[in-house]
Amino acid sequence: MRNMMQKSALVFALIAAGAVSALAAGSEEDFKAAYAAAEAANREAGKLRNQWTTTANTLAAAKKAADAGDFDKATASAKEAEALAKASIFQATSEKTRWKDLEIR
Amino acid sequence: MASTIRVRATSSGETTEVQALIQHPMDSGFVKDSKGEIIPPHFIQQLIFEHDGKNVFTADWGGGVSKDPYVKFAFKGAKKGDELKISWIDNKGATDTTTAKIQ
Amino acid sequence: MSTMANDFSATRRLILKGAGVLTLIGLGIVPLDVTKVLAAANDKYPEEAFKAKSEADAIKALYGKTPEPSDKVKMDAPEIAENGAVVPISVTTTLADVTSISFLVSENPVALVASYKIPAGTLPNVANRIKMARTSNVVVVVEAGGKLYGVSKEVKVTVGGCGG
Amino acid sequence: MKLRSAIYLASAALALAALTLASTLPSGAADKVDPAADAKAFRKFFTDKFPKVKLEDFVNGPYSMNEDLYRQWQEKEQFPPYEFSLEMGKEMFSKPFKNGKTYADCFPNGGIGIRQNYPYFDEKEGKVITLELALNRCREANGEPPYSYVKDEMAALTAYMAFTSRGKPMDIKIPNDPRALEAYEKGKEYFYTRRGQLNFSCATCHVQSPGERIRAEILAPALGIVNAMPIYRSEWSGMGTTSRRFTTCNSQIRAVPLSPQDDEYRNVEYYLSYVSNGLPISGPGARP
Repeated sequence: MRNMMQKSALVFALIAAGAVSALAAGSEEDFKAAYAAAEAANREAGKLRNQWTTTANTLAAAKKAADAGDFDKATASAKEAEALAKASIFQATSEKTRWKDLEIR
Repeated sequence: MASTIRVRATSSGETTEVQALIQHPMDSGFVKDSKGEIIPPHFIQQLIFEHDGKNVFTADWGGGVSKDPYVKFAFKGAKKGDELKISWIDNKGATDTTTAKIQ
Repeated sequence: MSTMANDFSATRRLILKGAGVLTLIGLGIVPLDVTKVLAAANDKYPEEAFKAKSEADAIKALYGKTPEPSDKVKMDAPEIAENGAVVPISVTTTLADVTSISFLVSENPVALVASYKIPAGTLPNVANRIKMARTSNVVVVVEAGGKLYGVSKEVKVTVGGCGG
Repeated sequence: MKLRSAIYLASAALALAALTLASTLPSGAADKVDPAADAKAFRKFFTDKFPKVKLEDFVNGPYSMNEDLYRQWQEKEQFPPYEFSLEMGKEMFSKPFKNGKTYADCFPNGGIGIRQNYPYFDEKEGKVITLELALNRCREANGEPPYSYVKDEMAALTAYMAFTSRGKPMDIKIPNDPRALEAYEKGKEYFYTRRGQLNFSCATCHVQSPGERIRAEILAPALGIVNAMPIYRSEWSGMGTTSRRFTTCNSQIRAVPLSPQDDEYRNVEYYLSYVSNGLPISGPGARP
């Protein structure tokens, strides 16, 4: 009996937390902005011939979440995709010279 | 289309060594394709080698034999120039037969 | 209790059969006919054995008995399979009157992989390539003189990566 | 918020890296491109690292690095899994196009025994021409649709052409043309450049770690790696071309692969083939 009470209390807490985060969640506009920024960064990585598969996967995940109406999750994924794309740009740029360190001479 | 069966049978006097490679998908029925759908079982069940009208080797196979299956064995009583008949049947009833000269 | 009794009598019967064949050879009577008859009776595809999930059930369906270990059966298998899709396994034995050699993989969804009938005049050496779902014991069972012998070896299987 | 700061940090690091590199580079940047010296050093690196492996055995990839694997390979080679592809390639090669011409009409020496000269640098076009590219151009010039670069027909054709060149030493020339040298240098850059989320270059696996296991597979040495193409990979349960190997290597390190026969891939094949000069053609090969 006590156990059950505890469980339901936990469920309540979860619902409450969910509701709060949903209230604080990004709107569709936030998602669109984050997604556009991520796509732009990934395009730049493409120009450098260095896109990551993980960027594409994360972009796809963002889109899927947005289609399901979960803009909170979608925005977070889009931001993550942007960070990945930026990291790939950083990698491509720094490797322009760093590759020589590995060369066998 | 060419035969699905490749055979090399070489005699070293008393014994004849036989190697065969067969073109067959040997789908076990436990593997999923890229769409996540099960590829239905499709494998050779029996492969028979005959020399002079007599079975010299019979293979009973399940889906656990590798794709494009390979088998090697040796038998006595044949000589160079003799013919070896090889035939298989799979779980869908398809068959193929070929003969090879012992080298 | 009753299964034990059955197993026992089955084993006894088979030992007797094996002894019988040996006696025939001993007397110089051509054992060819015996093996031929056995082979003919066995020519049907062993559907049931290839449906069995476990190695023990498959062996039972094939031979109706359990194998005993033998140092006369040599299995050649890799320590680590280069790829589970193609694992070369071969076997040779010095046992006499071999009538059948079977290959099983304990951890495969269907344990029995291949079963070869060896008529008189065919050497008891077979090489083939088999699939392994994961790291597992590979079991080779040899039927010789009506008795069943088995050897087992673990082969490690790993997947994926940028090798090659 | 966290992500933002990570990105700022990254750009700061980039700026810093650029600075340090700028200060250390002059000596490196002034280096002259010297392919012959590169090839010598490349070969020495591998023969020093694997003193027990015979030079001509490097073309057998991971099998030259591990005894257990070598035995499995020997067993497979008794009746190799590329047999069917090879036969198909032979048939395809001699079968005329609709216009009556054949592949033989597109290649020197009728296409037989010439694999070791590919890829070559075409001075008219100013680009590297691989065997796969030449085959599809041959098809298109004769009114036939091109094949996919990665497997099936293309693998069969290149398997047959490699087979007719087996044992011949790789013989790649760099003509006296600055563009050829540039293609070579770009190929080298591609080979050593880290990419993908795993931050791996081709060299990470195939120079620094051959013979070692990555997720349990033994890595092949870069020296002679192209000599075995195309290959039957058990992991693919089928044949794959050089193009397939490049694109799949890229995806494995989480980099989006380029299109087969993009300039980068042609250049890196040119580079890798050149530094493998002198090692025998062993294709078609079989690999785990």
